[in-house]
Amino acid sequence: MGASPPVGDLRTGGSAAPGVEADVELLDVTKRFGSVVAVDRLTLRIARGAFYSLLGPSGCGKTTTLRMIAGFEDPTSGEVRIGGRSVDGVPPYRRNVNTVFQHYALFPHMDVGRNVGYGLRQRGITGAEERRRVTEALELVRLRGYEHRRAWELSGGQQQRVALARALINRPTVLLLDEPLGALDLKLRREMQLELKSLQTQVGITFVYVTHDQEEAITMSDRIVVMHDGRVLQEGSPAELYNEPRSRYVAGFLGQSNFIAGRVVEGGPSLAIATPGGLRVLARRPVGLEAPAAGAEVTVAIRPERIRLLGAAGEGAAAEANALVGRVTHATYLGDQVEHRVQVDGVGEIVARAMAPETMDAGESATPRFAPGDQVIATWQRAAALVLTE
Amino acid sequence: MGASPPVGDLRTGGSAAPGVEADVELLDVTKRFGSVVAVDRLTLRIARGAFYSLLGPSGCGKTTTLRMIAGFEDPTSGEVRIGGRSVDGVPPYRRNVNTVFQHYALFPHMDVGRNVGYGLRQRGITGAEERRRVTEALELVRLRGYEHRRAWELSGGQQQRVALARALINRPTVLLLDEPLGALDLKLRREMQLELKSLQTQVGITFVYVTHDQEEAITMSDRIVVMHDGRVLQEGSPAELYNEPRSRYVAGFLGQSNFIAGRVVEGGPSLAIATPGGLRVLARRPVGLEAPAAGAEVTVAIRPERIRLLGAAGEGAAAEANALVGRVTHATYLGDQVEHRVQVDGVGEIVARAMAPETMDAGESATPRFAPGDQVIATWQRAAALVLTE
Amino acid sequence: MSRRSRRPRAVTALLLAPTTAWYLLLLLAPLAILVIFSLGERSPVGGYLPGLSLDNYARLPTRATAFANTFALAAVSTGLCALIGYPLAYYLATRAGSKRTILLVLVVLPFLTSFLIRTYAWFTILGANGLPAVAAALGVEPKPVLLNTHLAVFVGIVYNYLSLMVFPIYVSLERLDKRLLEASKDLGAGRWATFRQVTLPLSAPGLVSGGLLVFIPMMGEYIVPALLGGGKVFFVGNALVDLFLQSRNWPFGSAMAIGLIVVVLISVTAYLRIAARGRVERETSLL
Amino acid sequence: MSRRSRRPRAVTALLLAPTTAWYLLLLLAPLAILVIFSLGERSPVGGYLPGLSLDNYARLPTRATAFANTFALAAVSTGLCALIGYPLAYYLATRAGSKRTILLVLVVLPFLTSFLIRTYAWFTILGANGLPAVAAALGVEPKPVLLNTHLAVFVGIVYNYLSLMVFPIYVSLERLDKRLLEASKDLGAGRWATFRQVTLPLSAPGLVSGGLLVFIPMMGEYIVPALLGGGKVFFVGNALVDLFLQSRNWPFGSAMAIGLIVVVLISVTAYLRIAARGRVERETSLL
Amino acid sequence: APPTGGSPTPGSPAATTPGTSPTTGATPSGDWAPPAGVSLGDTLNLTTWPNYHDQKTLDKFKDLTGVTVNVTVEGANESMLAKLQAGGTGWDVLVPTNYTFPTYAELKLLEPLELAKLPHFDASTYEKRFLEPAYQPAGSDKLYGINKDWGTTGYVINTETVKEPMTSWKDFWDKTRDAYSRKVTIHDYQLTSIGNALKYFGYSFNSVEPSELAKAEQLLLDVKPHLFAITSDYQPPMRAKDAVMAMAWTGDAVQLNRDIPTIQYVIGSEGGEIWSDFYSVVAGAPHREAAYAFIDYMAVPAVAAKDAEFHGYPLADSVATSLLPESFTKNPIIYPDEKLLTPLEFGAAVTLTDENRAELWARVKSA
Ligand SMILES: Nc1ncnc2c1ncn2[C@@H]1O[C@H](COP(=O)(O)OP(=O)(O)OP(=O)(O)O)[C@@H](O)[C@H]1O
Ligand SMILES: Nc1ncnc2c1ncn2[C@@H]1O[C@H](COP(=O)(O)OP(=O)(O)OP(=O)(O)O)[C@@H](O)[C@H]1O
Ligand SMILES: [Mg+2]
Ligand SMILES: [Mg+2]
Repeated sequence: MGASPPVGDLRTGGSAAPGVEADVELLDVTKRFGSVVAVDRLTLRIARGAFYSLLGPSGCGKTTTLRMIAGFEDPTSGEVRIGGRSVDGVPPYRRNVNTVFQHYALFPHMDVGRNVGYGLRQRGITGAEERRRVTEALELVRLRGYEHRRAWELSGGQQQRVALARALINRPTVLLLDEPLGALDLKLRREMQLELKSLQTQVGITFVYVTHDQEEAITMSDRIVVMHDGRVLQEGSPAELYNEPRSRYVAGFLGQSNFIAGRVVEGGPSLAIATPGGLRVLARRPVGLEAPAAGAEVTVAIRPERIRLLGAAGEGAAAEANALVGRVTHATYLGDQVEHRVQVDGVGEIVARAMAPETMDAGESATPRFAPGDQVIATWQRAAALVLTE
Repeated sequence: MGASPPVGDLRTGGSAAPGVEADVELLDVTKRFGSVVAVDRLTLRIARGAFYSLLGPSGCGKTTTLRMIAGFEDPTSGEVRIGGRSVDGVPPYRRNVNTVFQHYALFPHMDVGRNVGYGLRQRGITGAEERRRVTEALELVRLRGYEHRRAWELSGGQQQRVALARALINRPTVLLLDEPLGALDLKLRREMQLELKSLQTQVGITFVYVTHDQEEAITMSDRIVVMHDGRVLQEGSPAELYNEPRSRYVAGFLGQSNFIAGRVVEGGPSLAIATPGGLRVLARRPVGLEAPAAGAEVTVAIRPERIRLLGAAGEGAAAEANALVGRVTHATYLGDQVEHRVQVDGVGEIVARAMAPETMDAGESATPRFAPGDQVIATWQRAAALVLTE
Repeated sequence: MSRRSRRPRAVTALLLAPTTAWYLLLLLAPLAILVIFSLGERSPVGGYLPGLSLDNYARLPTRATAFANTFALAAVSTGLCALIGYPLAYYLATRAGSKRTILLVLVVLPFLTSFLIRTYAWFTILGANGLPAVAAALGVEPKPVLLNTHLAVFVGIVYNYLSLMVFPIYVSLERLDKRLLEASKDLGAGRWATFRQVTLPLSAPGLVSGGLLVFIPMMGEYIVPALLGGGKVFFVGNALVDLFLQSRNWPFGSAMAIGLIVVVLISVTAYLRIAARGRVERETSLL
Repeated sequence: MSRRSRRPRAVTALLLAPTTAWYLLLLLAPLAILVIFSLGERSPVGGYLPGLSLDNYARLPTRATAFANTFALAAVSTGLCALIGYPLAYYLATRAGSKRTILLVLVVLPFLTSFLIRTYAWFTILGANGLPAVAAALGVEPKPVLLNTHLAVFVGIVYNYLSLMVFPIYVSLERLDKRLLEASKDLGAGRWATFRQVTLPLSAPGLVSGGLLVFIPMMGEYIVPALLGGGKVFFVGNALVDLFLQSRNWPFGSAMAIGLIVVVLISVTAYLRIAARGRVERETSLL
Repeated sequence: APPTGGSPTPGSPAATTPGTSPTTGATPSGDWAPPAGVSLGDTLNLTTWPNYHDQKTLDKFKDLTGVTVNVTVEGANESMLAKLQAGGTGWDVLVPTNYTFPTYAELKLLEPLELAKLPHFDASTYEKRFLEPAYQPAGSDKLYGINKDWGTTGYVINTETVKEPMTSWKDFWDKTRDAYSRKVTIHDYQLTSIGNALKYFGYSFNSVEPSELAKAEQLLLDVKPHLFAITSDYQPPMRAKDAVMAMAWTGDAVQLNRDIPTIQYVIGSEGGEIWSDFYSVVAGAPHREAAYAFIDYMAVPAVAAKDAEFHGYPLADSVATSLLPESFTKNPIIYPDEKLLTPLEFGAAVTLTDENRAELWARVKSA
């Protein structure tokens, strides 16, 4: 059942196959700043009304990509299309696109109310109507009553929310959000996430979303693209990316993974890998990738939460495959979870995660708690172990 | 065993009891901006070398607190002490305190190298020595080779790392960090967390840390204080705050909680609460708080990860207490976890979390997966249910 | 910061002490003299006899026209300089390094050649043998008269005052945060809208400073209109020269000077108030 | 932004077209005249005879002292104004609303009273019956002489030029991001260090602009030193007046004017280059 | 020298004259030698009008005495007066105009000349009317200055355009209102502009008679719209032919005529202004002896004559005049014939500073 689509994956594909109506397209776009290549031959197709997230390490080109869509940067080469038409040379104010800037860019000479109403006024919506909508937008971001504050009289998170309200109020067809909730506490962020999601689905706005909060990306996105050095590494639904990463980098970037290097000893659909330490690991290939030939050097990736630790007592398990004997080095408390680090000879450190022990009834044996020094057996099922070649 | 200290809780107390050597103290400090009360009679004692985190909703006064410690704001009333001496009137440059600003504040007229070396040059460290240390600091934040970039040629996360390096390089006795990793991706953030932690423990710097990343706060801090509206709600070790929240707000702010309103029917150590819906709930009081008398209106808080869902089949469980029958409304995929929302008549929505099902062997019954519409029984053990009166 | 605003830093104060003293002397000494004179009376041989009467002020209305003309000239000229100076400053601020340098110098250059030479150059250019002759040669009929026209006067004034307007505006535009302009455009404001709602208000300090630098000296100006305009229009400046250099009526002259200062103070403060209120209204939400 | 820097926006260009034309006329027309004159020769009765020789330029060295004096005066005066003007501007920039307004006006006020009256006021103050008399009365022995001293000259110059320096600096300080000053102090830089390393470089555009506004006109200045300094020192300005108005040797006068312009262009560009390089060095890491 | 109200700088162009000495040859000193037995020091501060002295004359003086003459140029009698009143000028010799003596004397800013120190000055050879104003109080024998030169105020016409004969102020004011409308300038100086308007009606140049002034005012208001400019700086428009007729002082007339021969000088037959400049010793002069030596030197006819060839103004000393070349003495602009001079009047201080005239002038300019 491992490969069966998880519950979360009940979403409409947000990425448009060539031909299918795409709202925003970047075709083979490159952006250079002098010698720096910020975006490198990037191609994205974002379907109308999709919630599309850009993930990637700091400096990989996310903001630059958004700036090219908004029209603040011209691609050095390649083409940006919005609503099917090329927008080369179309100034930002003629694109029905709004941006929540990573650096907020609030107008210092206007108070919060005027900042939020700015977009409306440009479209001739003023007076009572403007006031009504501004109040509405500020309520949405939990800042009702802050109309008369100046930007520099606000806390970081409050400024960010003003920037958010200022963009949302315009109900554009495309909304670019550059870490729009980054400065908010978890509680508020959750509320905002729900607000954004409902807005997006109700009004049918296309969201292009940059975030560093993985749970946020995974729970909210229809599609996620993982970028690196200005290039696309992998694109797909959150579940695909999480369950079927196609490269070490993606497996390690989105969530954590344990990596075990080895050589393929049994090819075919159900692979067997031998580690240098002489251990035998059963694993599978990510969906859609053909298996490597026997003898190929590969890496096996296993999510920490898919690794179960058994007391050395349970020798029964030791026999079966996918079981590594090791010694606990750290046991760290993560609030709702406990993380164990286990040193396994010939493999290295293995990280395992489980719900905090208090959730388990005394009676049960599942995932007992171990202290540093305990000898344990780390085991997982084949479906949890992915064979990666990149 | 529920109340027994969790693994994570093996830390030295970071908060100094009165009398004990405190490095930074705020005594009954209030800060007003016109009519706005940013910080309200706040008292904190931060022990030398502690990793002390400020948590709280946006706008609760975290930055203002740091600014008063750094010396950019004078308290409207109350006293700030550093190293035991009052710093009233001591200018920022005479306090051996450095800050990583929420807004970076990089010098636009200097390149990255000069920015990072600024603090050193003030102390007469220039030339080769400055160069060496700057390179070192930039390596620490993974920006080696960016010496000659200008601030506006950097991505958001890169700017944040420059700000971090600029403060770290000075090895101050007290370091104030205002969401120093907020703009970094998870992977890089984890690396930085380790770097910071080791630096803090090796060099023995006192960290006063503001973050919105709960896992970050919980894993790194010796002590955490939860603020709200400029006031202290609760202060303690991460585990204390997570396992023994003393108010609804803290229970809901740090991690999630299910709240069930009710009336105490059995007082004493092991409490029983009756819900309006006529259900009976067994629960305990947070450590260190005396139990409310019978008849008191209270709230029971239960962590989602401590709630187990059983198929309606397991009627056996239905009999025992702390078991609510309900119907699944959502099942959401969170990467390593699955979240179920269950509608329970007379109680409302209950949220339950478990590791993503793939971790379970086919053979096991523990936490099966349910689809929306399934009837389930939500159950937990008494130790997991806290009775809160605030 | 709060501290600074609460009590000026010791150092600033220290730095300032001499400056302030020095400046107050520079500024107030002459003013004081004027006030004293203005209360005295004219001695038979001209000049000043100590006294304490307001008669001289009572006589000011006889020079009402002069005041009116002066004010009109100053106001129009300031507007004109702003109109021409702002685009120029904007252009400078958006140029790159060395090119900008050259341009900056070009803007001040007219200041270099002494006033006299400038004016004579203008005589030659605008005089009957200058441009008009050229025009006539090109068959323009009738031969246009340029000298002693409003055009001539304003050419001269712009030439003499433009750079005072350009530089403060240039400085205020130079550090303008481009990201705010992006935000404005992102929100659908075209170039003009962005200019009106963001660039202009944010460069207001420059515009105001430039305005003061042009308006106030213009209130004392009379030579340019005299030389290029034919001196048939009476300005406070002329009146003052007549009083000090011809009828040698220092007390009345001083009274007029004071009157001028008062007019300036009133109009400028009024202007700044309005500008400020205007800005506040623009910037503050109606909610 | 990239786009703007790549090709100036159509609108800007449009806006600029008339200004530029207008301004080029204003600026270049007189220059052209000068150049033409400078190549001609003096008619026996004075004035200008068409010609095409460089003799007039060859004769320039005969006025070397004048150039030297002028340059020295301009340089020192500019420095002086900067020294006095910066703290003043800083003070203004850190004041609040209406108070600031008043101060701003006060700074320009001296510009108002016409040059003549200012100068007379100064005579009255510095003359033997003015301050010196006061000083003597207070028992200062010997009775100090103020008129026709360097002091007098610089008092006059500061009085006439200070506001040109103050305003651009004020504008550049006005929008300075206070958070950068906090950052600097946070990193252990005292007030002076912060001023030197952050405030000053960030207000450089204002300082440079102010410098140009003072230095360049000063290069043409000669009246203030003549009136308050007793006119014993010879400046290019005097030389020009003599040549144009007295010996009426327009060609040589024009050659000198051109020479002056060249000197200014060279010194200013040199200065800006140095300033710029200095800044780049300061700002760029040595790594 | 004529005062210049509206002029932008000291060094008024209105007072300028041809810049180079027309004749060459050694500068004479007559038989002058420095007074024996007095030390003159080495400097002398001379405050005078622009371009009013031949540098050769001053150099010669230095040769003879070792005294360097520092020349300070002023543009108006009023500014000289103002500065002397302020004190501390360090001036020694001043070149004031006739009408200022009452004021200077009253304020004791000049000293009565010690004639014993001026052996070369012989009052008898000077035309009386020119010397008179320097005796203060009037009629007394206290002499405050000796004549340097003198001049007149008339008007220049460019005969290229102005064909018909022009002889009177009547012609001037009438033609201004028809034939040459918008091509005429008058002084920005009430003394001469009002004075010459009074002449239209045959009143005194110095009249302060309200009824007479009223008529003059009416005339000026009537004329104003027809003027090209009200300016004391009328050389440029005359040269550029923007103006064809301009109220003018001798010096400018000479110069304009020299450069543009078609420009002629007219002295109104009704009269008008005559003026004269003097050498005086400033009270409390720091170099008093040198001052007297210099004035005595300038009193030597040969020296004065030589100097006159440079500055181009007529002399009051008949001996000196006799030493001047024909070209100079026969120039009708410089030496108009006697019958034109007789009706001319000296402008009086009271006239210049008269309240009513000042107000009148303000009203005219405000119109
Ligand atoms: N200069 C100011 N004038 C008026 N109010 C201010 C000023 N600075 C801060 N405040 C208010 O004080 C409160 C606390 O601000 P502070 O920046 O400390 O919050 P914070 O805890 O840092 O929030 P965040 O997590 O969003 O950064 C906020 O409500 C803010 O609006
Ligand atoms: N104006 C510029 N000049 C030179 N390099 C630039 C410029 N702007 C961005 N870069 C570089 O381009 C790369 C991509 O920048 P970008 O801002 O798109 O990154 P990002 O994905 O938004 O990173 P972050 O998550 O940290 O915001 C970075 O390496 C950055 O240094
Ligand atoms: Mg970014
Ligand atoms: Mg904050």
